[in-house]
Amino acid sequence: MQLSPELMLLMTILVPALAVIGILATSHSPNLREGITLTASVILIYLVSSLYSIIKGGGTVILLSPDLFPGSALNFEIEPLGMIFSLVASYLWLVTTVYSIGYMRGHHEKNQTRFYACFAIAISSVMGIAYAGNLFTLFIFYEVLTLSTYPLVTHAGTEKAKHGGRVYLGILLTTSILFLLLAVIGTWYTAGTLDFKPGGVFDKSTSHVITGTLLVLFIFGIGKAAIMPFHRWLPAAMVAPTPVSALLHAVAVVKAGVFTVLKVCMYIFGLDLLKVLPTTDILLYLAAATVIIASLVAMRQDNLKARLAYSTISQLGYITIGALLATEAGILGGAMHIGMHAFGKITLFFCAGAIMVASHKTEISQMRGLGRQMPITMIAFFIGSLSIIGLPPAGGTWSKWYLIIGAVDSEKWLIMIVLMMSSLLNIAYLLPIPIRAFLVSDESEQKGEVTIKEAPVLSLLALSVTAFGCIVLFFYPQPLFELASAFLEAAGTHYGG
Amino acid sequence: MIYHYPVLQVIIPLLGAPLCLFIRVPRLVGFFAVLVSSLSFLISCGLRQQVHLYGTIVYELGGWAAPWGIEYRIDQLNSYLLLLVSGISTIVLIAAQTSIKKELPENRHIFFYTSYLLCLTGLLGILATGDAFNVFVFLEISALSSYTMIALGTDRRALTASYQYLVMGTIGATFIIIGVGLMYMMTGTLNMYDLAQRLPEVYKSKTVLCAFGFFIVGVCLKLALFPLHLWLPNAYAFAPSIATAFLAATSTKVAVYLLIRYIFSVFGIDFVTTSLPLHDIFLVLGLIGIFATSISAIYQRNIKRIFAYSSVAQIGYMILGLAIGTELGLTATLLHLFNHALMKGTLFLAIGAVVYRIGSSQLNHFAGLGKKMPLTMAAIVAGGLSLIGVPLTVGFVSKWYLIVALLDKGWWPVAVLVLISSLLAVIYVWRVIEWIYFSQPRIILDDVREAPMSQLIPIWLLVLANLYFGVDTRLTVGVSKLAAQSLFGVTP
Amino acid sequence: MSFLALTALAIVRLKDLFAVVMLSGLYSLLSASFFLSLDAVDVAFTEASVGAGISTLLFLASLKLVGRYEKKSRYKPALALGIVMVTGALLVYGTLDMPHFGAVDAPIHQHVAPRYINDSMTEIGVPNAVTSVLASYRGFDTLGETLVIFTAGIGVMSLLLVSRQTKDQSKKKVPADMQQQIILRVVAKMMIPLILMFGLYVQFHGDYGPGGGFQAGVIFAAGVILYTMLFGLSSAQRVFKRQILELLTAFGVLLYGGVGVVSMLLGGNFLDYNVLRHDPVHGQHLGILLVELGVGITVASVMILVFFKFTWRTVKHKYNQ
Amino acid sequence: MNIIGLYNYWIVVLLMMIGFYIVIAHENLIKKLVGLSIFQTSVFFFYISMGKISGATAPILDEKWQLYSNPLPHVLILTAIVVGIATTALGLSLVVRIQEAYGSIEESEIQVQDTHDELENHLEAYGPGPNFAILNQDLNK
Repeated sequence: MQLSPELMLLMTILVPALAVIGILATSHSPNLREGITLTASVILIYLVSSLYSIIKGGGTVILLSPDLFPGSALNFEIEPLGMIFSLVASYLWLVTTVYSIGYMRGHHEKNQTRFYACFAIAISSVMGIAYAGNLFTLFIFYEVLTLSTYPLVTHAGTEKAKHGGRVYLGILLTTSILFLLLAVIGTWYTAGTLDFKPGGVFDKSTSHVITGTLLVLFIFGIGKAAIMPFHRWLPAAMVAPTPVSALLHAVAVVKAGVFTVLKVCMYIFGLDLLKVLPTTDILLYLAAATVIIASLVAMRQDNLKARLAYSTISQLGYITIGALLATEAGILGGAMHIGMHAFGKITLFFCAGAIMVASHKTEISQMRGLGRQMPITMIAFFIGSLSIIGLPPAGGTWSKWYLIIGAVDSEKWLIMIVLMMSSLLNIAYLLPIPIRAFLVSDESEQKGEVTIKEAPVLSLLALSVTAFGCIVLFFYPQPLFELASAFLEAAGTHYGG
Repeated sequence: MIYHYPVLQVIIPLLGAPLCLFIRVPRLVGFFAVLVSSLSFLISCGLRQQVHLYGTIVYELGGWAAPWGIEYRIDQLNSYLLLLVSGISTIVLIAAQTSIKKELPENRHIFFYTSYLLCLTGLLGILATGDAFNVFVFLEISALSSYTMIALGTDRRALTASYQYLVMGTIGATFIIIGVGLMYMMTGTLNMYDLAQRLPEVYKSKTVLCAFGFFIVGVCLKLALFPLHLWLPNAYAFAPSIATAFLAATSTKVAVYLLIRYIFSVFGIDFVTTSLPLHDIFLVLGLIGIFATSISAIYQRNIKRIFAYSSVAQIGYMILGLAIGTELGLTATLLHLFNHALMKGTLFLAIGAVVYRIGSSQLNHFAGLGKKMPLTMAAIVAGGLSLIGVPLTVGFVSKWYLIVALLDKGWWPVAVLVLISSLLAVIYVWRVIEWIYFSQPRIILDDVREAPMSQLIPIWLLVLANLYFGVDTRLTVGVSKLAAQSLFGVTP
Repeated sequence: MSFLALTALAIVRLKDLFAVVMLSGLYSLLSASFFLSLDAVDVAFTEASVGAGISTLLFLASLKLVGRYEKKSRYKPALALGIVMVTGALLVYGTLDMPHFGAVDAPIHQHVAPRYINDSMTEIGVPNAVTSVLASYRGFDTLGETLVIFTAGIGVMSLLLVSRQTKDQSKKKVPADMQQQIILRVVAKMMIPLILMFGLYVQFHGDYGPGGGFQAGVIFAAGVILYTMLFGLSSAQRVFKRQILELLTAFGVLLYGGVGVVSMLLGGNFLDYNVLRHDPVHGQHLGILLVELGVGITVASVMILVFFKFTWRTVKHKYNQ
Repeated sequence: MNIIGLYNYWIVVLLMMIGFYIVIAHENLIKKLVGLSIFQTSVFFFYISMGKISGATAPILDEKWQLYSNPLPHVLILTAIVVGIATTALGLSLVVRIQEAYGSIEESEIQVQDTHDELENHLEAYGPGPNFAILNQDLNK
């Protein structure tokens, strides 16, 4: 069966959406329900991969809707950065689904139908974000993503979960309605278009005061990029079940944020404009501060998921820095880091979830000696940590490398120091966990109360796959690199030129 | 027959109402009301088509040419609203069949439907007419019948709410006739079109200014502009759910129409801007109203009251659109007029379905309904999201246009305030959603089931309209633009 | 005029609601005479029958139900006074540019109205210009007005609905305090047919003198109400059944609207009486006659019904106590 | 001349305002309705006054007369009177029902009872909390 590329693009968004109907209809039969989710994710991977081969061959896919909304329409267009994002998200959806089946059943969670349904909507909107052909479309799916993930955060229904959900929604909606919407409308009003254009949409003559303000509005408005002071939602979201934290709050949602930042910087402002705007530097240093502060806060967290959440905030800062450095290498590094960090962080979250299911431990201080009982999990955790820190043999090395080059290119030495410092901090807060798990022995074990076994098989399978992915990406980063360079080219510039 | 469409539009419910008394069988009366209302809806569709093709239609009642007789004058603006009012009315009536059976004792059914049709007649009459005094007569028809409908609510507070509304409404109506009288005094005519021709000669006079002042205050009482909104929350909270759905979706909208009609078609925008700081007043009242009532909405414990306060806040947005005083602003107002009717129709109908099942609209009684009545609750969520202005819903479209209009005028701070205010909507809508989905039931819900089909279908029709017009804005924006253009063009 | 102001002020001060209602009746009577002095005979007629008649009766009927004294209350007159002052000042400001009272050259006498005065005789053939404007030129307003009355009727009916058991509790044929008043009853018995006759006269004579459907309806209703007060509700009800009255309220509106529909079917506009007969003036006559009849029927039946409703309540109350 | 020409209107304004004052300042529901009808009646004066022409007669056409007062305001006011009585009738029936439901027709007493209702709803829903004290205070005032 041969589908036209346009139809395939549409299907990437529709397949998860249709899966929702299937999931709701089969709510009484868990096996069927999860079967549908799995099928949908396999189909999605197939679709995204086929689209990838088209893009790789130099083609483009554009889907234009009639002009429903004056000045804008629901347009979709595949470009390399979106490809990275959608590839990562679709592959990891499959892995996460496998993982969640183990996790949710192992944990006897309630409302599982709602869980899978909202998950599918979230993925659908991620696809929408990835392939959005203009700012308007992107904004719409951005909001849908916020709303569809809210029930996932509040999943447990406890007071704590409700509070977390309130913070989550409060910050994400506040920033997006207050700043982002204003920025979008402001852009439409000043530039007369919301289409993504290589080199930016603004006229040369547009006052820098306006564009500078818009940039600030955008960077703050994209709350999902978790730039301080709008980062609180991410730790708050950690009340969610772990698969949610893993896929959505380490990959989909936050990456949607930084993805939007990159897109806006490249296609709405353009590098040339970014370089001269007075607000760019301010925001750049704000992002740098976010990186350092979040790392410092992470060190003081004893709850594993909270530590990972702050780590995510810090890593997101990297990508924003990459975008705001306004150099080719910076963008390249930022774009690659989307993929690299995704694999690394999802591994870590999978491990955290596995530990929780198997041993009901959530605090790092309780995890001494755990490596003996859960060796596979802990090895995977180690690999994931390496990738986040940026050490070989894990994929994170490459993206961090380009980011530092970017800082050097723009001669912003302070930023370079921040990046180096932060890597050291990463080591300080991530590596002790596996080290402690393997090298320090637990007192209870000596008393002979060993009851802890490895996590459910499905979960183990999933986390092994992603950990393996981290290593593969070190030795074989070409696809990511190619796509990131293609992104630069599509945006009207290229690396090394 | 096409020629008679303008008048048939109003006459069908007008004659339908007394016929209800002859039918005498409550069930049949219900069906009959649906029939009457849908007929009138079909006619309004035809009328809209006519206006689209041939422009303004004038119909002389009694065969006497205006200004001696009364004329119906259907143009872009009111054909659009006629469509809205008769459409919403039909949808609400379909849901009414079961809802009313539960909420009212049987011997009052016929009276309720009769009042409903009378109210519809009144609203359509106000929209269609081109005569200043005729407006007053039909205003009173709609007002008296809404007092009746509200007073039929089961809680005793419905009576006081209705009384309060009666006093406030009558003061408003009296102010309006004072205004009309003063206008008549200076020009000798009651026909709106004729007034617009003759008023410019006497623009300078204090009497016309005074007429304008009284008229505006009277209409603002009717449309519940802050701070003249005090009658509204209780009236909406204690009326039968169907009445609330109908009134919330249409009645204040018609009052807003009246305001627009007089400002633009009768007095003329030039007069309005030069003689009074009306725009500033509207701006300030609109903004304060939005904030004050949104905050009140947050603290309500009855879900009907939450959305009643929110209605007042939404009126604030419409007034804000008027305050901008540009074509874009007016377009935003008209859009929001239409969109808000859809949102509130959805919300109050869905709440009506809940009242039908659990007999209460207390917020805490909604706990746990997410599982018991998933489709109804999904409709409330959809309506709520629309109220916030989330993309893909109609609320987003109106907010978008309002902000564009504000930016166009250069009012950045106001645009920011509007956005902040929609965060208040997030808070009150989210309170509802948390109760619905993430709380333990406070009352026994064992025998609670999904709402009956006859209510679900109309509710979801409105939800789909909410979503459809949130994506495909060609119709709504197109018509609002045309109407706004014609209003700015018509002014002498 | 000064009497009016005095009466109004007295109403503000008085706590006895019975006196207040009586004074407001007086106020209406005074205003009727004021209207008369301003050449508005029809209006005066209506105000007298409505304001001084029906509405006072209704007020009294409801006073019987709610008690007659106003409590001393802690209202805040300052704010109210402020609002009233501002409104009044605005109105007085508005009067400054008005055409003077009685001036012949005021705009309203130059535009629109002259046609009513000059041409209505040839176009409609009815000497009372008020009637021709009311029933023909602005006939649609009057249809609306009839509908308003109907709406109020529906409202009162549904609000004061009495369940079936309590409806026939007025076993006594004649109210106790009325039983002794033989002279009154005899006089009334002679008066009532006269009142009803007069009502009919006003109904059909509206073309020539002051009056018409509305006034006739009110007078007719007043006659029936008088009868009810003297001879008791149940005997009145024997003549005027509730169901029939309800249907009559609707019938009046339908008659009016029906005339409109017929004229539409005959090729004219809605309520265009010209087409009802070959000769337009005859058509107008017929049309006006019919619509006035419609108004009269609705008004009379709504008024009687409303009064009955109030009385039923009273009876029920007594029974409950 | 100016003053005399407008004197009539000023009296009308005074009457209107007396009626208006009764409506907004008084608490007795019946009295409010009386006020409302005075307010409306005074507006009728205003309409009728403007239709008057000095030296003219009632607009019943006859060959004996040349000058007639303007019939249009009369027509309008006829309609308005009807609307007025309709409103009054409905208002009265509401008052009667209120009396039955509350045992009072004084606004302040009714408000107290309403607050009490609120309080009960609130107690049933949330139990005594911080808002309870506030409501209770209102009630005792």
